[in-house]
Amino acid sequence: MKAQTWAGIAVGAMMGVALGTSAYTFLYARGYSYLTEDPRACINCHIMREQYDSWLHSSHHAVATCNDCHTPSGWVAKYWTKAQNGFWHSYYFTLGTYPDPIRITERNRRVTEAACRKCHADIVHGIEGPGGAADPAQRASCLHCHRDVGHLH
Amino acid sequence: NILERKREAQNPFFRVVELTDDTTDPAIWGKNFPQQYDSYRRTVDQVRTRYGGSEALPRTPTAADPRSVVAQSKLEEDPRLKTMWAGFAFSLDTREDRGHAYMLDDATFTGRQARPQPGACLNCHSSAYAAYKSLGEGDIMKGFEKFNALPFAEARKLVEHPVACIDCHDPQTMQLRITRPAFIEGIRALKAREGIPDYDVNRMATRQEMRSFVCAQCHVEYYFKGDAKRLTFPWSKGVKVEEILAYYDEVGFKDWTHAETGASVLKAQHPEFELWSQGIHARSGVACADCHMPYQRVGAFKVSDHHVRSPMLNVHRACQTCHPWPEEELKARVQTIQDRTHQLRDRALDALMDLIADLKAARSAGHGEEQLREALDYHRKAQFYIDFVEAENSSGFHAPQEAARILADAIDFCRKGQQALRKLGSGTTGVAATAATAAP
Amino acid sequence: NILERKREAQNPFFRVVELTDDTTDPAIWGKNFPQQYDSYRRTVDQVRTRYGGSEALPRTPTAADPRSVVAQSKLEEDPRLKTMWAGFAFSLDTREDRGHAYMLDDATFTGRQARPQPGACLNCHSSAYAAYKSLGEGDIMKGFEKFNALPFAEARKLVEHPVACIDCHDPQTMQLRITRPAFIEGIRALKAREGIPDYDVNRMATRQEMRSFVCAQCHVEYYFKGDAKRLTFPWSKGVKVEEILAYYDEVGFKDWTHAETGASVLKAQHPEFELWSQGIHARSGVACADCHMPYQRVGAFKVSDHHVRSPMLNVHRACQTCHPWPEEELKARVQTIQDRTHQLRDRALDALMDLIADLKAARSAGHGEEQLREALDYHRKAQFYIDFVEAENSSGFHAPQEAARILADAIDFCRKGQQALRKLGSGTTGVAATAATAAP
Ligand code: HEC
Ligand code: HEC
Ligand code: HEC
Ligand code: HEC
Ligand code: HEC
Ligand code: HEC
Ligand code: HEC
Ligand code: HEC
Ligand code: HEC
Ligand code: HEC
Ligand code: HEC
Ligand code: HEC
Ligand code: HEC
Ligand code: HEC
Ligand SMILES: [Ca+2]
Ligand SMILES: [Ca+2]
Repeated sequence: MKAQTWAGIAVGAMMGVALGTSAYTFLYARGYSYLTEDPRACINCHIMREQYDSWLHSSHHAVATCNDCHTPSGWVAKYWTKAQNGFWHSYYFTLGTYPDPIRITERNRRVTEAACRKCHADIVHGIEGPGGAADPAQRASCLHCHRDVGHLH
Repeated sequence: NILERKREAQNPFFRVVELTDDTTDPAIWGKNFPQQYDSYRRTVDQVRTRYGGSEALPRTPTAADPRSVVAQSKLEEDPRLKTMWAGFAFSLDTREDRGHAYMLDDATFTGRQARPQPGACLNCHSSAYAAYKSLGEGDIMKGFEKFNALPFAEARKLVEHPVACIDCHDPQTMQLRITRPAFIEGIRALKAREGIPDYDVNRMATRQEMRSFVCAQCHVEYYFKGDAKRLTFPWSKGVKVEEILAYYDEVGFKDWTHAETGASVLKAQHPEFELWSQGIHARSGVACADCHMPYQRVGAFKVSDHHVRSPMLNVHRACQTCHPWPEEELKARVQTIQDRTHQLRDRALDALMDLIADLKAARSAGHGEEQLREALDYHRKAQFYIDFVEAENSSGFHAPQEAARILADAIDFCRKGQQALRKLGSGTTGVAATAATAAP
Repeated sequence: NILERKREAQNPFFRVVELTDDTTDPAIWGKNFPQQYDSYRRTVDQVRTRYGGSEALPRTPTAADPRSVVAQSKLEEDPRLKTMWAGFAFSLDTREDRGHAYMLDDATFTGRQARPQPGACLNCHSSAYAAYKSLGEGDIMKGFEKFNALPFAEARKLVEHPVACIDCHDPQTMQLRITRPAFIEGIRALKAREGIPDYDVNRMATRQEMRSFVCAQCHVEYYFKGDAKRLTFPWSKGVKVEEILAYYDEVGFKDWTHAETGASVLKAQHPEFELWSQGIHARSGVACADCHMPYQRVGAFKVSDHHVRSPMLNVHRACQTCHPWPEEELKARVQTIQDRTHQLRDRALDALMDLIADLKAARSAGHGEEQLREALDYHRKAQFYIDFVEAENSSGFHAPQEAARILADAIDFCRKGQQALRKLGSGTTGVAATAATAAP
């Protein structure tokens, strides 16, 4: 949410600065490793350490990496999400003003919900309800009951 | 096996039969949804938990009451309840609640039927949807009004099953739906008070809300309004105990006149929805179905466990997805809460017995209605508050602090009632003689 | 910025100065740990929350009391407290608590000093560790005994700072440690009761336990035992209110004789640790420091916020790590709990005022000690229970249902006390005249 609000102001006025700092981050902080599937890419930022550590102990450790849950399927959507997130990640990280504790944003929450369904479509078919996964008011939220499967917070 | 799973997964619902809005028999729905039907039928099980579930007590069937098994009697467990309900049918027979499978028989054969009970009971004790439809010739509301006005025996002939699939589900989409006019009206009044006009529950509720609302059609405090015996939920001022009491005070309602004190008293009944509303789980969006009908894996997919029962018999599914604590720990947490509630309930009932004894003594000392008015009003208040927790079936779990608050208020009402009597001077020494023996 | 982060991550502690077990001045520790020191110094801030924090009230300094700012008076906010504490120093001056920076001055200059207070106060109102060491020539226990026996003014000369780094940390390892003999003894007695003999807290506590125990050295109910004024935590029967009362009953302790009724009464003081112990957070392993000193990201690593204060001033760090709800929602949850507690506390105080009035009336009617004994004992009980919640500083949040339970019990004790007086017959009509006006 916050990111979106910021987007209006920041993207216009601060694009130059932000892009500059982001580019710096990208190279120096090895932001490029962000583009891979390796979870260690995420913990190039120590800020992702907590999630990484508890992901190692999670039920999904052996079956899903960060990007399995945090990027949508499909090449374009995936890299667009990565680009967007990568931008905000670098931006906040470099300026050091990101929210603490970090909370998943609404958009990324939807991405993650979709990821659950991608892998578990079969088993949840029966509980999806008549509107299927289309109408949010009629959708079961996986995270309502399974917040902890990827990692504790 | 794997082959079968894959097939199931592709087509989780085998639409074996066509379901319509007239298909009342759950066995027919069960052909399409065998897993839900199988678990639905298991509500015949009787297992006791520390404060909930139920015990299967064998009895010898009689012509008047053919039941061969009943649940334990609350009156025998605690005779103070008889005094609290003196003069009302509940003092004849009140038992622990048990599974949905028994609802029709328990309402039909309860000892309370010694005093004539209205057909309106069956709104909540049967699959009444078809009856509304036929009585109202398709118009549910009209059918509801006619149904309420019937004597019990008449209404009984119109219903066949305990709550069934059709009462909670749309037969085409299987979506949850509200079929009970009393809830449609009650929730509309409640939402109006919260500033939402013309609330239409079937159109406006979210899916997660519906997972509680379908239960709140029955698990709520109610009364029968007027001579038409219209089943009504007293929610227009809110669902907290003081708001409900204020409603009853305003409309001048009483359930009966207390046989020992002459107070105009009320009976609270199963306010699960109301108490839950005040708790942290409701606030966190946790629905009745999340705990009482948790998902269960059957074969290749998840289904809702239609064996509606105490979550204490199913902790692992009901609680552990959200609370990663061992089962024993979760049970202990519930017990800590329930033990506290139970002890306070005990204390409050003792206080009420004292107030009732004092009122009786004041009456026999010749004090009249006018002089007793204040104390009688405290009796009405105290009793309703105590019953609000006593009749609620989670022993405080649905909202622990609120349950304790209500009992604390009730104890204070007893105190003030006793204090009001003191002004009347001597002769009002009902409990004074026994006070010395009361344990702290 | 990133460069700096990387550097920080490699070497989080710059050891600028050498710290020893004799380094008492926190400013010196602050050279090594500037972040902790900076936040530590911010405990001078005074910000009010709905029920906590504190308000900075300016006052004109006098020679006797040089403070130019104090916290708001509880006695002015609620004069019933004066009646509750009639005859005891607390009825002279009791204020809302404020930050650690003020502890030394507030104990030294409180209006309660009008009656001589013992040096033992300073166990909890100063950095006393060095004083123990020097008085006991290295032996903490011996130093503690000597310290307790001193008059306030004498002990005051031996201490210089409010609670400081050395009171909570080992200067070599920075590990948490317990420096207060009263807690070492108290927790040993408590553990013994739980079946763990010879408990040595500094050796046997886990790190997570220590994150509460360091606070429980002071935020606990206490009394000064015997003539030696040994600071003692009454925990050998447990830390629930009834267990602590049972302890005091057994050792025959009273804090003072109530000026209006003559009852042997007790003052409960800040039982935060005890109430927290009965709550769901303690059960879930959530420590005082988790909420009152949450981690705070400073550059590359996290440091504990040493600005110890109300979590309501820091919700996002204090609560949101565990509860993914918006800040406003979390505040509303706390307020719901606190409002309920506050209303019950009000109700209980009213009940106590009634009992006290009745007792006074019975005394003036000429009833003697023996006849009043039962009612006086209820007065002692009720007052201790009410104070247990009143003096606890979270307004019930640390254990919501337990706080409500305690107040409910207290109301019942008032009721029973009043009832016991009724047996004595006429003349005991203290509140009868006003009862009619009491709001429900
Ligand atoms: C350049 C440093 C950096 C890297 C690399 C990084 N993160 Fe982050 N991440 C951050 C920062 C800073 C935040 C907090 C800012 C915010 O909330 O947008 C954050 C927030 C998040 C959030 C929550 C906020 C949101 O937008 O929903 C998620 C989810 C997340 N990261 C996932 C990942 C994953 C998955 C990877 C690896 C593919 C990763 N991060 C790699 C720095 C990084
Ligand atoms: C199995 C799915 C899954 C995997 C794998 C996973 N996550 Fe997450 N992640 C989630 C969910 C679900 C949430 C939202 C949690 C919530 O709502 O509290 C989340 C939230 C986050 C957040 C935001 C913090 C928060 O609690 O909201 C960050 C940062 C994050 N993940 C990073 C990572 C990183 C880094 C990895 C890999 C080491 C990872 N995640 C792997 C499912 C996953
Ligand atoms: C990349 C595929 C993938 C994604 C994405 C994924 N899962 Fe899973 N999940 C699996 C697999 C495979 C298993 C089986 C693991 C096993 O049997 O040990 C599993 C197991 C589970 C289980 C059972 C084990 C447990 O933790 O209780 C749950 C529940 C679950 N997933 C929920 C989720 C939710 C919720 C999400 C989204 C936040 C999600 N999964 C995302 C592949 C995935
Ligand atoms: C209302 C709570 C709730 C919601 C919402 C929910 N689940 Fe579950 N889920 C459960 C419970 C309870 C179980 C355990 C069932 C069992 O043990 O039989 C479970 C089990 C699972 C399993 C493991 C099944 C197995 O035993 O292998 C998966 C996978 C899963 N859920 C995925 C999801 C996904 C994906 C969603 C969102 C579409 C979702 N869940 C929504 C409560 C929920
Ligand atoms: C967070 C979990 C949770 C939610 C949500 C919840 N309940 Fe309960 N409920 C419980 C527990 C635990 C008990 C106590 C069971 C016992 O004592 O064995 C209980 C008891 C009951 C009982 C008595 C059961 C018995 O065995 O006698 C009924 C009836 C009930 N709840 C109905 C409801 C209704 C209706 C709602 C929604 C308005 C609801 N519950 C919401 C957990 C929950
Ligand atoms: C608004 C819904 C509703 C109405 C109307 C209603 N009941 Fe019930 N009844 C319930 C619920 C829910 C339970 C289970 C919870 C409980 O026992 O507290 C129950 C339980 C019972 C029980 C079993 C427990 C006991 O008390 O022995 C009997 C018998 C019973 N009802 C009889 C009746 C009769 C007779 C009437 C008509 C006067 C009636 N009910 C009206 C909802 C209702
Ligand atoms: C049509 C009315 C009706 C509806 C709808 C209804 N109940 Fe009930 N429920 C009852 C009655 C009546 C009883 C008591 C039956 C008896 O004792 O004979 C009962 C009993 C129970 C019990 C006690 C079981 C036991 O073993 O002690 C639980 C738990 C329960 N209901 C939960 C729910 C939940 C959860 C829902 C919604 C998913 C729900 N009910 C919907 C009327 C209803
Ligand atoms: C007391 C109310 C109630 C009754 C009676 C009832 N159900 Fe349900 N049913 C529910 C609830 C609540 C859900 C969960 C719906 C959701 O999550 O949206 C549900 C879900 C379902 C679903 C969707 C898949 C799943 O398992 O979650 C099916 C299919 C279903 N029920 C079939 C039946 C059948 C068949 C019957 C009769 C034998 C029946 N139901 C009786 C309340 C009820
Ligand atoms: C769908 C999620 C969910 C389910 C299912 C659930 N809870 Fe909770 N529970 C919560 C949330 C959310 C809270 C509030 C605290 C928080 O925000 O973490 C909570 C709080 C509690 C608390 C502390 C509040 C109090 O009243 O003391 C207890 C105890 C508890 N739950 C027990 C249970 C038990 C027992 C069950 C099963 C019968 C259960 N819960 C089922 C989500 C859930
Ligand atoms: C789960 C979080 C949590 C834990 C754990 C916790 N507290 Fe608190 N505490 C609170 C909240 C919330 C308040 C209410 C603050 C307010 O009213 O502004 C509070 C209030 C207080 C206050 C009064 C603060 C003021 O502003 O006046 C003190 C003192 C206190 N707690 C000490 C402790 C001690 C000692 C412990 C451990 C034994 C502890 N707390 C454990 C959350 C917590
Ligand atoms: C066991 C530890 C302990 C002892 C011994 C102790 N205090 Fe305190 N004191 C505290 C704590 C903790 C607070 C903050 C919580 C509160 O005010 O309830 C406090 C608060 C105070 C306050 C500020 C609030 C108020 O009541 O006005 C004063 C003044 C005070 N104490 C004076 C004294 C005096 C005088 C003594 C000696 C008789 C003493 N204290 C003994 C721990 C202690
Ligand atoms: C040496 C004794 C001592 C120790 C150790 C101690 N406190 Fe205190 N605390 C006090 C005293 C005394 C006060 C009241 C000061 C005053 O009002 O002048 C106080 C006040 C507070 C307040 C009230 C602040 C406000 O703004 O109202 C909080 C919160 C608090 N302490 C929490 C803690 C926590 C958490 C710990 C452990 C990390 C702790 N304390 C350790 C003695 C202590
Ligand atoms: C009232 C007790 C108390 C006092 C006084 C105190 N601390 Fe701490 N300190 C703590 C607690 C609790 C922790 C958390 C320890 C843990 O997690 O193991 C901590 C942690 C630390 C740490 C470890 C890193 C971190 O931030 O978690 C350092 C360094 C530290 N304190 C320095 C200081 C300094 C310097 C002072 C004096 C200016 C001081 N402390 C005063 C209680 C205290
Ligand atoms: C370290 C984790 C942690 C922190 C920090 C924390 N909580 Fe909790 N909280 C819990 C757990 C665990 C429960 C118990 C329910 C459960 O098991 O999910 C709980 C329960 C609750 C409940 C429901 C219980 C009740 O008493 O009604 C509330 C409200 C709550 N927390 C509020 C807060 C607030 C406000 C704060 C900050 C001042 C806070 N919590 C800090 C972990 C935490
Ligand atoms: Ca039952
Ligand atoms: Ca304060």
